[in-house]
Amino acid sequence: MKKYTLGFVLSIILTLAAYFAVVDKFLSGFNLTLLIVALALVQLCVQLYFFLHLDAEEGPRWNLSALLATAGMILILVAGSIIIMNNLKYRHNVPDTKTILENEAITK
Amino acid sequence: MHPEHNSGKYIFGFWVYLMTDLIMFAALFAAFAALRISTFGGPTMKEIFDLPQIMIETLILLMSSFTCGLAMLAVFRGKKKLSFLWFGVTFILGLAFLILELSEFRHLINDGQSWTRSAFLSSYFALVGTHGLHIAVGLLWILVGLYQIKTRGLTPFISSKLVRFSLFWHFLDIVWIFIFTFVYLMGVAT
Amino acid sequence: MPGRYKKYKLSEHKLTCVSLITATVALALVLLIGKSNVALLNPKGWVAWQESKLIVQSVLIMLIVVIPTFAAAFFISRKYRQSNVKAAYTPEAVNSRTTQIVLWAIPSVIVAVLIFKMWNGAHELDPFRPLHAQEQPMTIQVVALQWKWLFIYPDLNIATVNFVQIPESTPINFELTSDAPMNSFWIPSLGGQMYAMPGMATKLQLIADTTGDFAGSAAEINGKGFAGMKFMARSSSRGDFNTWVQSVQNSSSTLTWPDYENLAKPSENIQPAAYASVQGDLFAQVMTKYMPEHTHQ
Amino acid sequence: MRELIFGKLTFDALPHEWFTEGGTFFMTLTGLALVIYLTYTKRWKWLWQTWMTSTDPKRVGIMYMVVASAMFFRGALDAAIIWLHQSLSSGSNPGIMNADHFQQIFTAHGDIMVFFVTMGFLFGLLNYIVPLQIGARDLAFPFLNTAGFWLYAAGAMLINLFFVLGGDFAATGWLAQAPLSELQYSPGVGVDYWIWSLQVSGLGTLLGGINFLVTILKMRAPGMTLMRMPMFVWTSLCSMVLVISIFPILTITITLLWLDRYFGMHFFTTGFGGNPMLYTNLIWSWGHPEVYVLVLPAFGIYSEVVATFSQKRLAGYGSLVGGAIGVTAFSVLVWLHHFFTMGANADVNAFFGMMTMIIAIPTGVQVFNWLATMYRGRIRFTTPMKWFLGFVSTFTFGGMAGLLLASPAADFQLHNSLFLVAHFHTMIIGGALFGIFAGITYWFPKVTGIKLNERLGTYAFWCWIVGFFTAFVPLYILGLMGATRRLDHYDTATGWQKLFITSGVGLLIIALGTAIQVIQIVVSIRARNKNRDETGDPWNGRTLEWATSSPPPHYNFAVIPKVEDRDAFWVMKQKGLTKPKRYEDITLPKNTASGIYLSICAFLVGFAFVWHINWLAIAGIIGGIAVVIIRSFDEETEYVIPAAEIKRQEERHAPRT
Repeated sequence: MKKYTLGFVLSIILTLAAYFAVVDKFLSGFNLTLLIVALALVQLCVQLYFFLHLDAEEGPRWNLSALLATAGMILILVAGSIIIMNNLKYRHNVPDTKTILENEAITK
Repeated sequence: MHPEHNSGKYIFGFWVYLMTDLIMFAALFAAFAALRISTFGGPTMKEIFDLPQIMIETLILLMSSFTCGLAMLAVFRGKKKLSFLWFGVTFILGLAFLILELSEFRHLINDGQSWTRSAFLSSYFALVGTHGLHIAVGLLWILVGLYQIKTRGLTPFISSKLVRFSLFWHFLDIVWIFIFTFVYLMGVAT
Repeated sequence: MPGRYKKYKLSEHKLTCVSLITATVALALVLLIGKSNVALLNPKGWVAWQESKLIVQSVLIMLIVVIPTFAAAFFISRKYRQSNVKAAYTPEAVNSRTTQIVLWAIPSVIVAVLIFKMWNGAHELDPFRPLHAQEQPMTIQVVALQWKWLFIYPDLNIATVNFVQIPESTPINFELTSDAPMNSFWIPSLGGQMYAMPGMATKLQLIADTTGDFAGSAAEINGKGFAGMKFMARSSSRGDFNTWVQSVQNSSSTLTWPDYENLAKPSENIQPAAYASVQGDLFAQVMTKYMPEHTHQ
Repeated sequence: MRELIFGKLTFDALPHEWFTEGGTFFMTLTGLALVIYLTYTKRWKWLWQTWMTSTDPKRVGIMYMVVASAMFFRGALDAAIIWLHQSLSSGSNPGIMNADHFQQIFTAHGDIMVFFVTMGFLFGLLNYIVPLQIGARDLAFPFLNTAGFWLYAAGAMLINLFFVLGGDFAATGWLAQAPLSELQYSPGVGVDYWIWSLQVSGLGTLLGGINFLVTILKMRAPGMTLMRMPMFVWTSLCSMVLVISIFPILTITITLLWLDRYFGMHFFTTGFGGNPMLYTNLIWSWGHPEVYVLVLPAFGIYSEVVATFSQKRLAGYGSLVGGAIGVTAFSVLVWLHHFFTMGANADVNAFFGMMTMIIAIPTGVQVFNWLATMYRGRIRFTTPMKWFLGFVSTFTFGGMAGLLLASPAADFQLHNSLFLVAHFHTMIIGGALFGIFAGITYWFPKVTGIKLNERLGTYAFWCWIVGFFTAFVPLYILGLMGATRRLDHYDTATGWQKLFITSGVGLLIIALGTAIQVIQIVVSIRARNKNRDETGDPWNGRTLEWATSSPPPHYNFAVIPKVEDRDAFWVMKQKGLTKPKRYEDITLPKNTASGIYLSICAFLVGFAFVWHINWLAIAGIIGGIAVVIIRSFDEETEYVIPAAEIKRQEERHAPRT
């Protein structure tokens, strides 16, 4: 019982913190996104520990390893897609080759 | 504290299914990340997101996750009526979340910002819509669960299904946290 | 179950006989069609030359491992066949760590060398990277349409369809877009290919070292007339190029936007055509067809 | 009103061209012959009870093999038509069909061969052999197993339905690249058939993946730790981990394309901000790991075959396991080599090129370790061993081409050319298909109790290997000559016709090889009394599946064996096989038809969305959910075989050596 209430209160706090950080423009630009993402990851761990009982698993911990493998897969897929799509969009919408080459520091 | 079904193959099999669902949402997130700025002259994220309502929805979903936890405590202690009550509350909260979300969608569509307007809106409706669809499936599952509790009581067979439902419900809550952060907060922040 | 020793007959080992026969057939085929029109193996432009050099060198490096593997497969199958009872037989051999380290090391070394070559090749032959040459680079804009290629010379304000003429040893900066499903612009004799996609511009740097006619084609399927979407790239001396430009400019036809629109309608196997002048910046107009009207994206 | 009921389905959807009429006629003919045979011999009940509703993985495995071989002949027929057209259609001669038909046929050829033939054979072998090799009686989720198979069969039906209704399939290449597959450029129902046949069968594959992962991890015999599992189980585990990681991406990519076409969304359209490059990125982040899903189990089969026929322990078990895991890990990091030519910058291209080359290391190590296993062994050149040597000669050749295509600078010249076509055919035919043929010949005695005729097997192998080289070496050369793939017409001046004809002759030799394989099976079955396998261990095998009789009893193992070391059966044989003293009751899953009903609903949903019949789609979805809910109420899904019955059955079987 205690575990669930603690988990509930923690996630409420984390969500409200992220919400007010954005609404009141507590930070701005890059470090605001950094804060939000950090809060989201902390809340992920809170939920996994308190609600999904990831710790209470006897024997070889297949649930945990499946989760870590999936997290790796998601990281590769989402980060990979973002890098590739941004790079393609950047290279195809810049007017002339010169600016591309300067940004990519390719000497003639 | 857990019925013998917990560390068996059923729970692990369902957990692996949840992992495939996570990867499905990851693909939707990748599509959203690539298309979030292609608004094609249409409304950008700042203009269409009403953060207070989204905040209420998030709190509702967190509460429903909490009541689902209480319901599972009742199930493990074999208290049929208490678990029935808490699952009912979880159902109502989930329904409230869904109604709020659908009203937000209807509001957008009435303003002419439906999914055919731009790639950004398409990917927004697809991502949040898929989560909404999962919530609807969860609600249907609660109804079946409630009926099973009433007619057959908390037998190991029924309680193992309820354990799997609680995994599903908490997992949906986690996905919503990422949607709330990466879609709404990041949309308004940047 | 020890078998009786049978003297080894080459015919018995049919797999190697067949492999030898097939290898000779393959070689005969290559010689039969003559090295001349194997476009990738006799490049006509610096870019194609670099790329084919990379291909040939990589194959030679890999052969260092592949030929011993084939030989090992042949000799091991021959020596340790069941009927050869004289050969050593260690059914319960536990493999030593050193053999495993060697077996992991061989491919790692070869792959490391290939990665080194690949890394330089990828950076040096990046299609967006301008080529070193004395001549001033010339820009040609290419629009891939439903089953034909439209070439626009922005500086000379002329346009051609399914035919492009370029002066030799002048670096050409092709800017590619398309008004049709995704396509790929490829002249095998001059260099690699590059995608042409609607709503955006990609770039490809090529140079022709000698004069001649080179076949060009579309490499990505974009509908019914895909196979007919071929064009001729002719490289000529600077003088011939100027006379050709003069002859095009003397002809009467001009390429206006309505002309472009009915050219863009799907049609197959188009004969080469030329236009004396082009109205407005057609290339930019084709791209903005896919942009929103008020561009505050 | 008619629109409401029938959506876009009208009378002119019925076949009106020569190849759709031919297809429909052929399919109705075979269907009719089957129905007449079954009613004549009154076997409908037998078919429904012992086969269609069975949850026994051995029966589901055999059903997978039957559907996969039927689809193999359909795909091979497509290949023959492609060859015939390409050999003729040069210069003035337009060939036997127009460009649209040709593009539909090579798209159908690609999809059928990858999704319904290779995946079908693999899941067939996995279903039959993995439970036996890990000493289990069944898979973890029997209901999911039948549902997975029937969804695969529903997908197979949907991909062939365009012959009967609709007349055109996607003319867009096997992965329906956007924006060509968008409504703007492919208005017909062809792409919708592509979408829903792959969506339904992809769901079946995902269910199968989850099922096998849980089975291998949770249901191994006592004492069989991970490092004592047979190699075929290891590679199947890696393949299923990949299936689970990538099929959700396929489901989403196809759903997004469907949302574009059905609801007018703009994910990959050229206008409205859509980004066609995103489709290429997503489909290939599924596409490349998929080809490793196909080839990994074949590597496992090679390990089993080489160890058994060299009569020697597997050399470098650790390296082979490390190699399989290495291939699995890196296969999700390489997908950009499918679109080097899309214009990403040199660093991104070079990174993915490096990752692609690194995959060659674990693959190379596995080939070296098989040769090391043959070293100092007593090699018996049975047909499976010949298929392995066929693999070595072709796969190394294809691997070289792969390493060329991995470097961006070379790929700019070779991308989308016939060189690339020859490369992936070498990898799939040389790697996966030869592995499947080796597996079928190796385990045929276990499945049916009949050893396949060796002489015919050898002839079939020779036809395949000679036919393969004659068919695909010309394609390598054509690629270097600048011939792009998917050409339905080319000029005679290019001099390509000679090579296309040589490649066609190669295909004829392969067709002869397939015919010999069919004859081999028929001859072996007719002469079954001579080459019947009494001992259950025809090849002096090393792994647990040979510990059972062939074909194994319904419950696989009367008593689950205790495993002390790798090559569990070999160790048991050295110690001398002992009769188990006591038998216990065995619980096995009951038959269930809900798998069939679920896939009928899925078929109807797919069909309805292809033809925009909205009410049928909603009814199908509700029906599917209803089947799942009813199934969740069913508590008695297992039955018990009493110990006495098992004792009786074990005595009746001929006592082994």
